[in-house]
Amino acid sequence: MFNHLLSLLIWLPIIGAVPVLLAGSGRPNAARWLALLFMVLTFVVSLFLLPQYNATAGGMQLVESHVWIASLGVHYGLAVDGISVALIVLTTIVGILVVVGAWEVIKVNTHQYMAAMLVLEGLMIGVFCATDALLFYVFFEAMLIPMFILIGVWGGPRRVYATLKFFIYTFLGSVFMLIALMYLYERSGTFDMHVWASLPLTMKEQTWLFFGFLIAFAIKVPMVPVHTWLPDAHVEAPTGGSVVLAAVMLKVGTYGMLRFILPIVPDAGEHFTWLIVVLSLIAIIYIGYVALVQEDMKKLVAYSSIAHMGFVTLGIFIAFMLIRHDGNVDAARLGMQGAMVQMISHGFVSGAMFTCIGVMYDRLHTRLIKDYGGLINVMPWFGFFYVLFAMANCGLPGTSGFVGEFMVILASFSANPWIGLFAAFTLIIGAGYTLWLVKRVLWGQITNPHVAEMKEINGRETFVLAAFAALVLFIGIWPEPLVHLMDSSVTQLVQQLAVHKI
Amino acid sequence: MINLQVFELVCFYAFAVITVGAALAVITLRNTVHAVLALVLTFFSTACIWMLAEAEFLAIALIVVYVGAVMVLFLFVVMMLDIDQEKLREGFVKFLPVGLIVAVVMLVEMLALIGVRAMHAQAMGVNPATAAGQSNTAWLGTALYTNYLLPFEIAALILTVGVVVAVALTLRQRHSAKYQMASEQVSVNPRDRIRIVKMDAVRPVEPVVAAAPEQESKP
Amino acid sequence: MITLSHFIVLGAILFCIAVAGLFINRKNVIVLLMAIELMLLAVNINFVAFSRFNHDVAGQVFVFFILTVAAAESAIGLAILVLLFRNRSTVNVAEIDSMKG
Amino acid sequence: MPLSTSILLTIALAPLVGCLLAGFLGKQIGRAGAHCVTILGLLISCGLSFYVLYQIGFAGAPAYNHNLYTWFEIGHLNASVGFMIDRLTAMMMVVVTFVSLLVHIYTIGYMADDDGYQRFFSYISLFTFSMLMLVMSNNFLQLFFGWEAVGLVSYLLIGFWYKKPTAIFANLKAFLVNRVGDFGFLLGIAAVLYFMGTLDYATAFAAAPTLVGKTLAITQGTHWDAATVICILLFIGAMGKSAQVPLHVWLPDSMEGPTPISALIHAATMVTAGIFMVARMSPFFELSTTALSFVLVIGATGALFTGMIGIVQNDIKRVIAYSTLSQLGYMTVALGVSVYAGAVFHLMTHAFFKALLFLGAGSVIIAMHHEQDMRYMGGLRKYMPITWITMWVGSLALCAVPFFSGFYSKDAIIEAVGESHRWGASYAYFCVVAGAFVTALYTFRQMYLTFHGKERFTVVEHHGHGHHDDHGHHEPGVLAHAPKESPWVVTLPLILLAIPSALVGFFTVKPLLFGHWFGSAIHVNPANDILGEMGEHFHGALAMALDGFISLPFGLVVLAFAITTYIYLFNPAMADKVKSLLKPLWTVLDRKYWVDNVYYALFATGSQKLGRLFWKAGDTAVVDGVMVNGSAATVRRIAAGTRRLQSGYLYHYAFAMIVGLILLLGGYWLIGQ
Amino acid sequence: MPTFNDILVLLPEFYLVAAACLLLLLDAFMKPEQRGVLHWISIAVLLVAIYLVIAGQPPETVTAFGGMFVRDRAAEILKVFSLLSVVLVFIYSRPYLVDRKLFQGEFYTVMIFAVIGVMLLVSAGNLVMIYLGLELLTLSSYGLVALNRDSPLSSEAAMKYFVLGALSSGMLLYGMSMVYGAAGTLDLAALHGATAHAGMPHLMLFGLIFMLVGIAFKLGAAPFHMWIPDVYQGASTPVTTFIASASKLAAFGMAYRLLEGGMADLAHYWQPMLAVIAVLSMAIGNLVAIVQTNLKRMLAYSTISHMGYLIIGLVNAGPEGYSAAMFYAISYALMATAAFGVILALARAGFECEEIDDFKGLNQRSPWMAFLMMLAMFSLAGVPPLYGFFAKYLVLQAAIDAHMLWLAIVGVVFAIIGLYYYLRVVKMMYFDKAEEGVLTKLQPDATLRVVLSLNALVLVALGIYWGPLLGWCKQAFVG
Repeated sequence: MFNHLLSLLIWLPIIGAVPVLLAGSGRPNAARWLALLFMVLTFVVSLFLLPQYNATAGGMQLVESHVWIASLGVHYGLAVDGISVALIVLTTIVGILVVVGAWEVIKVNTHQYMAAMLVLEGLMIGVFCATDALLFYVFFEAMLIPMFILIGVWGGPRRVYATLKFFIYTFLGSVFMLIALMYLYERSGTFDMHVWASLPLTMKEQTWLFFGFLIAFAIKVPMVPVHTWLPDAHVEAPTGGSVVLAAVMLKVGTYGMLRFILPIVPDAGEHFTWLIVVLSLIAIIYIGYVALVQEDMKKLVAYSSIAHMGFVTLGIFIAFMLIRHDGNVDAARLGMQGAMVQMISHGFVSGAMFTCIGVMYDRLHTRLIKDYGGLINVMPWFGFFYVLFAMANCGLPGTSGFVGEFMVILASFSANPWIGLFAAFTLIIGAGYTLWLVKRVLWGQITNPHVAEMKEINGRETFVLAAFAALVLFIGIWPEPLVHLMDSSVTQLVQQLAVHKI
Repeated sequence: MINLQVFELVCFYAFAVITVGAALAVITLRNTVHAVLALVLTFFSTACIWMLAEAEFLAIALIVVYVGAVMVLFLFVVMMLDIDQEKLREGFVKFLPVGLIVAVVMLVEMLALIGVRAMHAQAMGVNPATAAGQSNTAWLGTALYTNYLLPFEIAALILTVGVVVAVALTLRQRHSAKYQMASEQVSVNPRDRIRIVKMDAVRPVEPVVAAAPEQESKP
Repeated sequence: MITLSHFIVLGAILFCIAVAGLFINRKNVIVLLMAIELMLLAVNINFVAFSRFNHDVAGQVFVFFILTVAAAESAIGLAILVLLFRNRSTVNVAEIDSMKG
Repeated sequence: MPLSTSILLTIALAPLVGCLLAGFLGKQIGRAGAHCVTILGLLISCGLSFYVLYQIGFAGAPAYNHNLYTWFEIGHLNASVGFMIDRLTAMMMVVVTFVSLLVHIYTIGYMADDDGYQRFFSYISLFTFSMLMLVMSNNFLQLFFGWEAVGLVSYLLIGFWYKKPTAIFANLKAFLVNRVGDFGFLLGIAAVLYFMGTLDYATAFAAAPTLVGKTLAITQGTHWDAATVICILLFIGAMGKSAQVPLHVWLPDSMEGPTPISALIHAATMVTAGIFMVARMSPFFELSTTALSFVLVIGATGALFTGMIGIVQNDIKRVIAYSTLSQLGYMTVALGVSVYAGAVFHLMTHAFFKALLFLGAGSVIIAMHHEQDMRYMGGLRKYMPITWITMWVGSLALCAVPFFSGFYSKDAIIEAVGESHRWGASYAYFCVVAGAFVTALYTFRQMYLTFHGKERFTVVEHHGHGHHDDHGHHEPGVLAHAPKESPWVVTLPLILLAIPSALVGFFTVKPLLFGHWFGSAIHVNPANDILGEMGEHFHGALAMALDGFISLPFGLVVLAFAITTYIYLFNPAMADKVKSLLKPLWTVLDRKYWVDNVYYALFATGSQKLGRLFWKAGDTAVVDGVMVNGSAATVRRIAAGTRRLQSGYLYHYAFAMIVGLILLLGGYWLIGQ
Repeated sequence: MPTFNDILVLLPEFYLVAAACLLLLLDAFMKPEQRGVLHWISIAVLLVAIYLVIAGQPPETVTAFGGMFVRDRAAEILKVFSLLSVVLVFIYSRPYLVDRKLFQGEFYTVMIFAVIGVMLLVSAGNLVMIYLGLELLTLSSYGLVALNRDSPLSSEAAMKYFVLGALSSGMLLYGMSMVYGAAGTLDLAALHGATAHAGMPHLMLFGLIFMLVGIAFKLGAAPFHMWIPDVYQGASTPVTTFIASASKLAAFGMAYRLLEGGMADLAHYWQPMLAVIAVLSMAIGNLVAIVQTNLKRMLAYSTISHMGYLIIGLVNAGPEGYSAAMFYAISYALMATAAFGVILALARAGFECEEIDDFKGLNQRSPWMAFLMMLAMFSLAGVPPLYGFFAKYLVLQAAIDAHMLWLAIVGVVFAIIGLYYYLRVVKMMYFDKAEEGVLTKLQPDATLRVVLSLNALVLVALGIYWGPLLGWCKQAFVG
């Protein structure tokens, strides 16, 4: 089993989608339970990764490699490092929570919803495992299909616009990556990312490849100014879709940066670090301001996601500055590690935030902030979770939201005080938009009579929120296990950054 | 000899002029029947030109196949369809300049690219059939039934398809047409034709009482 | 002396006339069919000329096939024409535009 | 006997356990259960804190500094959670747990009728835990954790009455303003990490001297002194938490919270975290006189000008709040002249008397049925004698009347400032001395308005109207019942606080200020050691108090006493006359120097405007409008245009083919030439 | 002289001719009620033909009839897939034809004639054979398009197809005549090394350009694409399916024979021309498809764009490019049959189900069909892991291989634009509610459903495991 652990992880949910689909629209409960079963199974299998993966040794482990397309030298190559393991476990956890979260909420075509979720989960895990670039690309793109369906079928009123925008936007980016991949294949005769990492490339080539990769991943992350699909997609997506989108799919973008930009085009990466840093800072500050004035809760959280992902990109690229200019390995690792932790943490926090909004939406069928107010009067437990996640969202120490931001700010300051300064603005802006949201939604007198009729969260919702809360607090209070899991991989990445390839 | 060559040349030009003129007539004449006839003339004069090129079989075949069969078919269709002539002239003049320019540009390009001037030096040489000691027909026939047997069979297939398709498209059972079906008439059963119905001698009075008061109540 | 170019030029002219006939034409479809015949004629002239010039029988064989195929083609073309007339009561090219865009 | 980890853990975690029990099982354990578990937790915590203080401060136990667990470890950077217990910490722990314990007890009475009883106990226990984590930390990370955690609890408690629009506005404001401070604080930590490579106190302090001469490149040509940068950044954090000008605006608004937390958080403990932090960071601050001057000026400004606002306030709690601002200014001034011990000393005395004043005010508020406006009070001394007396004790301490604890700490500060030659010291001296006058003015005014003079309220007996209204909706100055003395759970803490307010200074001034009791916990450069100089003239607490009677500040206090006594006891109409006479000044003070208005316009409204501009102009118009939908629309337009080529006409189709052919031919022709 | 061996090489073709003639006779002597048998016989005939093609596959390239006929790996693959697609067309179209009273023997026989044309065309070793194969195919196609005799659209489409087709044949022939004039031979193998006559250096190239027009027309590449939308829309859906599948395979075969077999020496001349045609096709196809409302017409424009991609493969002018292009042609044939198959499965008498709006809410009514259509759409759009993606990937890779990075970039840019209209179909099926009154019921034909499902699922299967197919395609061209 352990020889094919990764394959199992990828295919278990995808194959699981078949019986779920077969359950048909007539037996939604069967579909739910089956979906939950497969999600839990996948989660259990993913837990095996933790003991199987040797975090101290680092490097790519649990390698699987089979020839896929012999005439092109394409392999079905899978392997994980610490970062992948963390992201995979994140994915499987979110998978369960999403299924539970959608239990009674999705009433139409439940089986299709669940099946799409399962397929999506398998594909996302695939992205995090693939060591063959073409395989990576296949998973990367295939993810779009179930998400497209999820948003389009179960989404809000403007779902069509949103989902088309999402799909085409993302596709737009990834095709340029495809060109880059093909070019690298022409150069190297293989799709093995490991070989590419040591492929010498001229600066001109690197520059082109860099932008090819950047546009793909920047859209996925998303970075300013190619971020506008995200608020729309989030607003219109069903709760589960939003959760998966924010919690996992955005990470695929930054994960791609780690896997492609950093090892393959490090010199171009260094050369354009300023660009990424500036864009990240714009994401943090500019998007923060935009988030401040949103009238739709989901849009607000979506914008805050962009800002938080800005920290991830900042952390990744600040490592370039630190290692190449200052030779400050520790700080580079700190920044990179911060980015990684932020990825995981944002997965939980944003997932939880969207779940909260989903809980409210299920009751009142509106996401406009002005329709709420005084929610705490009728839903105190919900209020507790909401405040907790809001605090995590604005990076309160003790919650996971703090850890990554803290590391990245510290590392950025080491690279350049001004970068640290601008990054730290999130402390103010982030708190501003999050707590203002909390103020308008949670606190105050009940003004909308429908709010007064809202029911306290039920056991199912409590379970989901409590699970998120536990994870958020665990990482916040004791991030060392997570950090340790990824540490050797991060160290390797940082070492790779130092290597000139020209 | 010179005279012969000159004569041939004169003949060529004469037929060429007729060909081109007739071809122009085909595409410009108002009357479709006239156009078809102009096409016949084109074919005819082309056949003559082919004679000059000593492709006798093909020249004859052109006249037999085209003038004899295809053009008759055309005429037949034209007559059958009875097309309104005058209405069809509209718009012709408007687009003529553009069309002319394009056609001329194309001609110029073609001629330039073919390299007509270079070809001018290329004499036609001796007739290959004559050189082989055969008539043109025998020469052609030999090739057709040896090396070109497969294409020949395929050509047959194409003709079959032509027939099948033409029939399938145009053959129509007219449901409105009335035929006498003798066999049916003969095998008819008397009971199908006449039915004897038994009826009451007196028709029963229908109850109209219910409707009556309403009518009366009207002023 | 008749040279190759005489034939080729004649062929080219006929070809252009045929082509012009195809798109200048605003009248009925029959003229289009005739223009096509003209075009094939131009091709045939080329083949005959080149056959003679190349001392090769293939050109004339080709013409033979073209004539054969053109006959079948005309039959089908006219059949379609008849069908069209039945369905649309017109063979005016300017009126056959129910599918566009 | 060295301290054991388990004791320290118990101190920190006991309140947390109480918090969790009261918070999550509130319904199950009921009201009594909630206050029992939390008070029990605090009792344990407080008792052990006293034990720790004894061990560390008097029994000679060595300072404790150990990590509990690794928070994360990246390369050489080890971030841990751990405790560092020295005398400074021990003193803070006692102050925190003691005041907190009393506030817990007091709350039983104050919140007796509130729906959120359990929640409140849970919050204040959580606060105690957070504050303990802050003061007990042995590293910057945990310090920041505690720092933010107390901010969170403060946020929750200010907005405790979440239905009150003002409360939820105030808590948001408090959190955001604090975040501005934290912004600097975090950058300060980042700078520490950058220069020191560690987040651990001991290591960082040990390496502090290496900072000398190091600079930070701000721009290409500008290099700032590393120590200055670190200190100013850290101090910005302190400015937020300790409500220093110009980040002071949140503290008066925080009075929207229930009074016990005003006492605990916004007077005694949390707001002094900044002072504690700077004292803790003294090894750094001692490296930069620039930073200290900055601290000095900020503190001095706060000490005087925020106090002045207190004079015109009518809300009993707001007066005390502005007084807190002013006193925090004093402490900061002390820090600015390197008298860290003085600052911490004042911190402690202030904790007692200010908590006392707040709790006393709370007691009054209970009696007045949650009426806080002093204009509708007066003559309360006969209804609530215990409150009256204890409040006077607190007031005299606040006004630094000799022998009261406030005198020792405050007078020492004023004297130290006078001695100092640091840049800005003369300005500070003016401020603190004038501040003494101002303090006395608003304190006596408050006492007179509340407890003396005529009763400015009427009692109308309502029957069958038993509901407890804590939102002040009722008609001002009309009470349902006559005011009466508060129950023992309220008065007991008052008494327990009045004792140290009166006496603690007398007994501790010698060791704390002049006895180097803090030892290595506070580092002062010999060149800056003003306390050392002052210590040479120190001849005991009694002598100091006696000297105090002839000092300038005390003279000003007496003057203020005379003025207020005249106005408020004998000639109440005078108050209005003075007000109209000094109308411009009064307006300036009443509008709090318009700082709030400017901030609101600049940051709240401004941010929204900016955000809307970014959103509408940037995202909606440019990115979405032009780039995304614009390109989609362009494609669509081109498509619609291209579609017309497919005209449906056979001759157009043929024409297109011919044109294609001609172009291919032409292209080849051109290339071929 | 031809020998028995020559006939053996052509066994599948001869067999089909005989079978077609038999069918013709059978049809003529059959009672209308019994015609249903014809359907199954035709399918059986084709399946046997597929078997013959595969079984009789010689180990290496063989020629017959003096080089007239070439039987090589490429031809085999194209034949197999053409025959297969016609089988699919037969299976899919039966209910459609029955519903519309179009179920007649001619449909089957003429289509078999057409596929014979395809087989001859892809095996042609001589310009004459190219011409005759092409004419056999196109003449049959004209007939098939017009076969829906009572439909004005059909006859209009047939007319347009006919005139433009004849024009393109004319051009092709004109080009052939020039090539013949220059090289003095019609044999493709001989043309390969032939040099133009002295003094007429341009003649060969001149002919080439005209022949390119013929190829481009057959493929349906811009600007010779004008017939495609009208014919796709006007023809009955089964015929459209045929034109989109087998006919495209034939067009690729013809292009390959002419370009590689005859004109490989001139590759550097025709490469840029084809590149331009490819770009134009992708642009026009993808752009205009966006604004379509008729699904068949939209798919027609999609064909145009797909042919652009196929041409990118041809532009490479090497084994890699040809194999990519063939891979692409096969993929397109399979995707098109699947997409049109769904249309056929949903159409009923009086309801063509060819407006995109007809697909609204399909997921509610027939989730499985919606799913299959979605697979086809995503595959057409080139989204992994479906077959269509890898086809696109290979042609783009071929462009990069030919140092035409710009062409690959243009290709992906238009792929993005193209994505929109495929997604729109998915959107209609999944996101929209069905309009009142449009009651699409699935055809009850079980064979159709099973085969259609297989057809669509193959797009996934080949997306996941496409190595062997690519291997065959590569073998066909490498050597």
